[in-house]
Amino acid sequence: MPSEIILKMEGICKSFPGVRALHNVDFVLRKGEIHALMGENGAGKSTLTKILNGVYEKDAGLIILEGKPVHFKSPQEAQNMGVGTVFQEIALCPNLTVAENMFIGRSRNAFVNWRQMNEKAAEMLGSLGIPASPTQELASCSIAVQQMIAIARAIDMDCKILILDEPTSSLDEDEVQKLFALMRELKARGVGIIFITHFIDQVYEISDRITVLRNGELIGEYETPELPQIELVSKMMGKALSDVSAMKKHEPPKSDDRVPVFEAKGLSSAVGVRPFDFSIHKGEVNGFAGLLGSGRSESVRAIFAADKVTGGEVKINGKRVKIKAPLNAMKLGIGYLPEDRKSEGVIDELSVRDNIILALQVMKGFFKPLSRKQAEEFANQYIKLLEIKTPSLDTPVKSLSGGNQQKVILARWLLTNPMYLILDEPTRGIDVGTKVEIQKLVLKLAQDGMSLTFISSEIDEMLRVCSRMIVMKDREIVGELSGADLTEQNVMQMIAQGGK
Amino acid sequence: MGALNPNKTKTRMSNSTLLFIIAGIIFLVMYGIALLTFPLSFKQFQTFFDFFNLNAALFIVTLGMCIVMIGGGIDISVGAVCGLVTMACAVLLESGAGDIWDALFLSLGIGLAFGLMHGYLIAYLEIQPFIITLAGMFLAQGLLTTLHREPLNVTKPAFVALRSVRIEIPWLGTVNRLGVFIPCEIRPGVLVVVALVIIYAIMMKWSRFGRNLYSVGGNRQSARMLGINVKKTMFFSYVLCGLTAGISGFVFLITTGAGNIGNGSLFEMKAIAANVMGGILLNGGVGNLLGAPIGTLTLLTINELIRAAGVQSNLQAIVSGLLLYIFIMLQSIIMSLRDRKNFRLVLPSWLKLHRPVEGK
Amino acid sequence: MKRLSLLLVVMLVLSTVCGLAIAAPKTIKVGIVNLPPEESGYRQANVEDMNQVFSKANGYDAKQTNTADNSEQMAAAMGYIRDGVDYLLISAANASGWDDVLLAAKRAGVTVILFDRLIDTDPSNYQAALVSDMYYEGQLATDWVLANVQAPRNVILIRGQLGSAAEVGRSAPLLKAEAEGKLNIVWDGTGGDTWSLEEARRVVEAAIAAGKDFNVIYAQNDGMAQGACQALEAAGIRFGKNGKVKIIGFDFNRFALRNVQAGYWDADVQCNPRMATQIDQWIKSGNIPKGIVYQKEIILDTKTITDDHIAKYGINPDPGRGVITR
Amino acid sequence: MPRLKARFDRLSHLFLPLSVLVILLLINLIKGADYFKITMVNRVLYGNIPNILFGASELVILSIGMTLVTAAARGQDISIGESGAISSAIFVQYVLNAGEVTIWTILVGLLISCVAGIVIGAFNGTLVSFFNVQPMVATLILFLGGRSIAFIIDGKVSPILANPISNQIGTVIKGVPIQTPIILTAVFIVIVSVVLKVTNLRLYVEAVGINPNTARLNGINPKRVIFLTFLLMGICSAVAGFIAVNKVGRHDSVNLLKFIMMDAILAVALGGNSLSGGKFSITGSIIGAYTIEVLNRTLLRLEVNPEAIKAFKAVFIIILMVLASPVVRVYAKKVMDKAKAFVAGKAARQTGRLKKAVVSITDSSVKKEE
Repeated sequence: MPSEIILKMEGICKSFPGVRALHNVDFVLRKGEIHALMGENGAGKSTLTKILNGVYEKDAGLIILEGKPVHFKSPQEAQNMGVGTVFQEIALCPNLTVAENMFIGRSRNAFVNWRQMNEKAAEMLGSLGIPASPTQELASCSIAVQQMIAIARAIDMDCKILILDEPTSSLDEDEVQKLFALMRELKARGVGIIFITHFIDQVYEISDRITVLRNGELIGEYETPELPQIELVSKMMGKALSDVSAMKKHEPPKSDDRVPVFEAKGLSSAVGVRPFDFSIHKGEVNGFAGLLGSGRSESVRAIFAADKVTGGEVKINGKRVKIKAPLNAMKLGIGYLPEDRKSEGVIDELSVRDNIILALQVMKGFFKPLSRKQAEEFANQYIKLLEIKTPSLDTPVKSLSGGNQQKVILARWLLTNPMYLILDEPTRGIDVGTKVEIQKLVLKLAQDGMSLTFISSEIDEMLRVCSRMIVMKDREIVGELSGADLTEQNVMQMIAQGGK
Repeated sequence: MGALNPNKTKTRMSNSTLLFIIAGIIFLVMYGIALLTFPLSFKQFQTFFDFFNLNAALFIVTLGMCIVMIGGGIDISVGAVCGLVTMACAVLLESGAGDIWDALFLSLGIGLAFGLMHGYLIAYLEIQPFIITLAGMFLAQGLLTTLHREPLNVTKPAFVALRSVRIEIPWLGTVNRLGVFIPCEIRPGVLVVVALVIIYAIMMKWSRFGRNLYSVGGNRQSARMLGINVKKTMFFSYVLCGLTAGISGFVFLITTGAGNIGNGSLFEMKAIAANVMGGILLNGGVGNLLGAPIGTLTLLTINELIRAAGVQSNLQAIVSGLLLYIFIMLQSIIMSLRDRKNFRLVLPSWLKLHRPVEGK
Repeated sequence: MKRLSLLLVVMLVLSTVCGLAIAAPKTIKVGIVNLPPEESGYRQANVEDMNQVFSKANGYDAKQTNTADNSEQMAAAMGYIRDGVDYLLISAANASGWDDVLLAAKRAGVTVILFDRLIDTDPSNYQAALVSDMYYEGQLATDWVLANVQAPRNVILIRGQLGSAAEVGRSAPLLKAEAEGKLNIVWDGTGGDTWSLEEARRVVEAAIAAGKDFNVIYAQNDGMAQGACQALEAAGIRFGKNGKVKIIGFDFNRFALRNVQAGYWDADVQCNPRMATQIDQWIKSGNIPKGIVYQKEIILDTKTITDDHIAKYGINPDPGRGVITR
Repeated sequence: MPRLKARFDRLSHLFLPLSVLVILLLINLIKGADYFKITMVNRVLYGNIPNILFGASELVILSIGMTLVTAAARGQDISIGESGAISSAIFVQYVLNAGEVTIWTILVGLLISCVAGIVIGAFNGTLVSFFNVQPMVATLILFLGGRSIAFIIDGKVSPILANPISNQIGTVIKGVPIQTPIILTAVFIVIVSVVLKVTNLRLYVEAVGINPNTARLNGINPKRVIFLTFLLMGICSAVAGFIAVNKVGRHDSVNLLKFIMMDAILAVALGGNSLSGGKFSITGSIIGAYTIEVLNRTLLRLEVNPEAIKAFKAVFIIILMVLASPVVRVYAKKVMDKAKAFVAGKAARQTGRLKKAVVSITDSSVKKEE
């Protein structure tokens, strides 16, 4: 189906201080196609789309939109020319209403017609099945709903080109299907869609064409059906991927008779998770499975006292302890890598070094700072170990790519040498290569005797690393699976049926 | 458990609305207490009208400040600009070089000039607003003393006539100590206040600029991504604030009829305090424009309370600080209770219609 | 609800604590609009004096509002007029813009007496004014300079807050004398809005750095004179009775008078803050003069000063005989 | 070489305050070449430089505290002058009631006034950290009422602090050629740098200022850190009040450190710090504070009419801030790059680019344009 070309980007170059983000990249988008933009973290996907929608200015190159060269200086200009975007990090205003968020910045009218706007928004929300009211303040919606609203906004914009940068990372399967239905409809209307995701299955489900970037350079453009998955992955990573499939599942030592490393009874927290019991043994990797909002994150947060703990009893190695604040948990040897990297993980303006040593430093105490030399040694050690790509130790962590930021946080916790490490979505928004690295690391740590909790939205990933899975639904633990029972089928069933 | 599902939770009140309601209730309660405690003063309607009559300029300054605060900025030059305008207009009128219209244009011009300068430097050169408007404050004060440093009464007949305009409300009023009935009166400045409140409230609620400003104040980065011209929006908010300060200067002049170096001094602090009491946060993006006049009224009621109570001289400043403290604490406590999601627990149990269902 | 009742209680407590005085019969109701005591030592003496004289014991029901803000002052004045006071005493923050308030008072039959600071308005708008004549004070100081310093008289002028009544009044005679060629003002600076000692010190330091030759420092209050002396001392310039540079201050702070007595400074000009007794006499006798009455004020220098003067006219604490406040 | 570059990197944030200071000093030099001349007067160093150091001592100390508060609480404390007035009032009362004044009286008095400063800081800090009130609003309360409190402590007069030891603290100690406030300021700066060295204050404050959520999840209690910065601010204002009151020799609760918060905030901004929190540079703020002192004196040296002095100050501040603004700096860098590329010529285009990259790495303080 060779149709007309709607967008052509030629020889795009862009550098940031110390980092070359894009070098001579070409990109072509046709009318009515869904074009997946693939690559590892830091490959330049986000940069490319941000140049297209006017957030960044390109250093060199040419953008031709419908045959005419264009140069966008702001997202507004790009919007006016028909380039709509849904950003990876939700870019909406939490203090405005849902309806306003859908329509602000679009109208040229001097005044706002609230009634009309609310009606249109209600209609839109209804047709997309988004559970929000137009007059609600956005801050009171869940993250997933906010994401859906961002998509609704972009869809409604009557755009010629729609950029979806990781729209599915916080959606559950149902919502993803809704989104896909929408995308197909838009495609039929002739919209060119640029789709960025790390879910390879989704790429094959929906996209027509794939462009692969690596290290800011163009690798190639392919028809989706003609590119086998394994080849795609190796193109993205730049190496053959034999070891992905070769990974062995880790079996924990039989440990029923020993005292668990961590044990909680009737634990509950202020954000509304039902009191639950939980325990983990030395060298074990367990998982919390469940849909988004099932309470899996809230549960592990309660263990770490990331939210205010309202009740329950906690034992470490059989000894009763009190965990009131994250610092207590840290001192007892618990580490926690939070779900939301941007707002809870990194301290973006601080250097890579400071980010890595942060937790260790805090544990050592206010009056015992590490010497600069020590800090640099530690940081360098983990930069090497986890292969973190950074220009220098003093680089602010915000100028690293998402995956490298995640590794920095991982390094931070490994440095504290915890006996129990909680990883909440450590692989979200991370490319396949790094994902595998992290999974392998988890298994290796477990072998060395660390206990880990591993949470992911991708069940197969969890199945690969976890030896025991706790299933949650509606903020409650509904069951536990391990050994031979631990299959995708069973987990799904348990989530669906809620127990038994 | 199934019975709970159909109950769609009621839309949560937005922060702006909640803060505005708190501000309104605080004001009403305080005024009520004032009425009970000091009926001599507060029972007279004129007391209420005089808040507006004598402080029209402060109301107007507060409105301008409210707009930049919603946009996430701050403008501490407003008081000084207001003072500069009164003096400049007084000099103009007294020198005979211009009439009232010229003075009005001059005041708008000065306000606009400051607004443009602040707006450009803050929005387009990305300099910190506090520093730039601090410089603006120094500039206005310096220009004022350079222009004329002695107090200057405007004696131009046309101006005195304008200044003496009163709108009398014959059915409201009091008998004074001589036994003469004095009707309530409203001054022209009050009309300006009312007009500006209406215009600005409409602007903040219904105009594109107003909504964009909320968005910019809430999250500048997101606003940019949503296709809002952040710089332009910020620029206009400062221009508007400057212009408003200019208007307030003119209103100040027709209230007192004189240029003084002390005119409008510390208005910026009062305006910030008034806005905070009116539920407009310094962080930006939160607040209802109508909170600005409410906050100003609260502030003025505090002053009047202190006067009517005859607070000892040395304690007056402390008491007004203390009252400000109480209001801020109240606001903060209510907001934090709400954030902890047990805001409803504040209601006594007998007020609850039904007990929450435990478990499933 | 709990918070509201709390607020209520706080309000009530405050109002009672702060002395809610329901008008008792036969007392004279007085409303005083004044500047805040924190403005200066001079003002504190003035405020305390007012509070002491217009007390319950003395047969008054008086309230005093202290604020430096003209509009707040006017609002307070209007409040007192509404309250129906018998006498309204005003010391205005700014000298102009009071016409409406004064007219309202007239209409309500309230007798207005201005004190300390004059208001720029038609004298028929108020009954009487008991004020310090700032121009007269300036004249005293200028005359002293002309009489006690040999020509060439090179003066450093350190002004207070520009445009304030004191600054305008105290500057004028000196500027006039300069215009007449009787002296030179070699350096003209200001202590800024706060009549700041530090700022005065900077002014003199700048004059020294610029190599100016001067023999008089005319500082418009005692604090700024003190700052000037600190600058001179650090620069090793001799001043005072036996020095090259003559120091003149204003306000009659006791420490300043002691400095004059010790010959550390040369002269100080009075600015009498105690007006309440005079006004009290007027009111009690029912014989209030019409128009402006200036307070008698004096200048003291190293030759004329005595302990009696210091005890009687000075304000603020007395550091003791012979103690120099640097 | 890389080590050198790294050091340069670390110092690059001082480029702005230093360049501003240098510009002002140049103006002064043009006005008169004897600007830096230092002479001995009564065996004490005298000249413009000692005068500047002397005059700015309180401001320097306050701007240190202000930097910390700004960085952690993302807002400013506008009650520092009032807080200094209150704590020094307590100091003066202690000294006056202590009978014979010895060095120990003074030291104990200083200690007591520091405690008072801490209490005031705790009041502000509680509001800001535990009640989530914006700093400027929280400190507005003391800004309004603080001077009255100091005044009441003073017994409603301005007490005189005429004793030889206070005198020496305010001027010079016999035999020492430098004025005591300068020495005290230097000592204070040394103490602060030692504190920064032996504690994690910087890391904690910066982490909290940039991202309180993350800080909390890494075991830092953001509320406590913000509270702590207010306590430190309290100590700073107590020390500043101590120096100020000894300089003056009288406790004038009205004018002591009045409106100094504006200058302190300005110093923080001139030091290249963001007023919305995050990374901070105390060195920058200190240079900023001295810059303000130089600016004030420059206006006097230029013999600006006293009526216009504020307007000139405003113009100076605006020009300095424009020169320092991110947009102008980015633009200037572009122009520089172009000029460099032009010089390098078309033939050496590749090397030119390389240089560009080096420059961009070096100037890490130029934030990524977003």
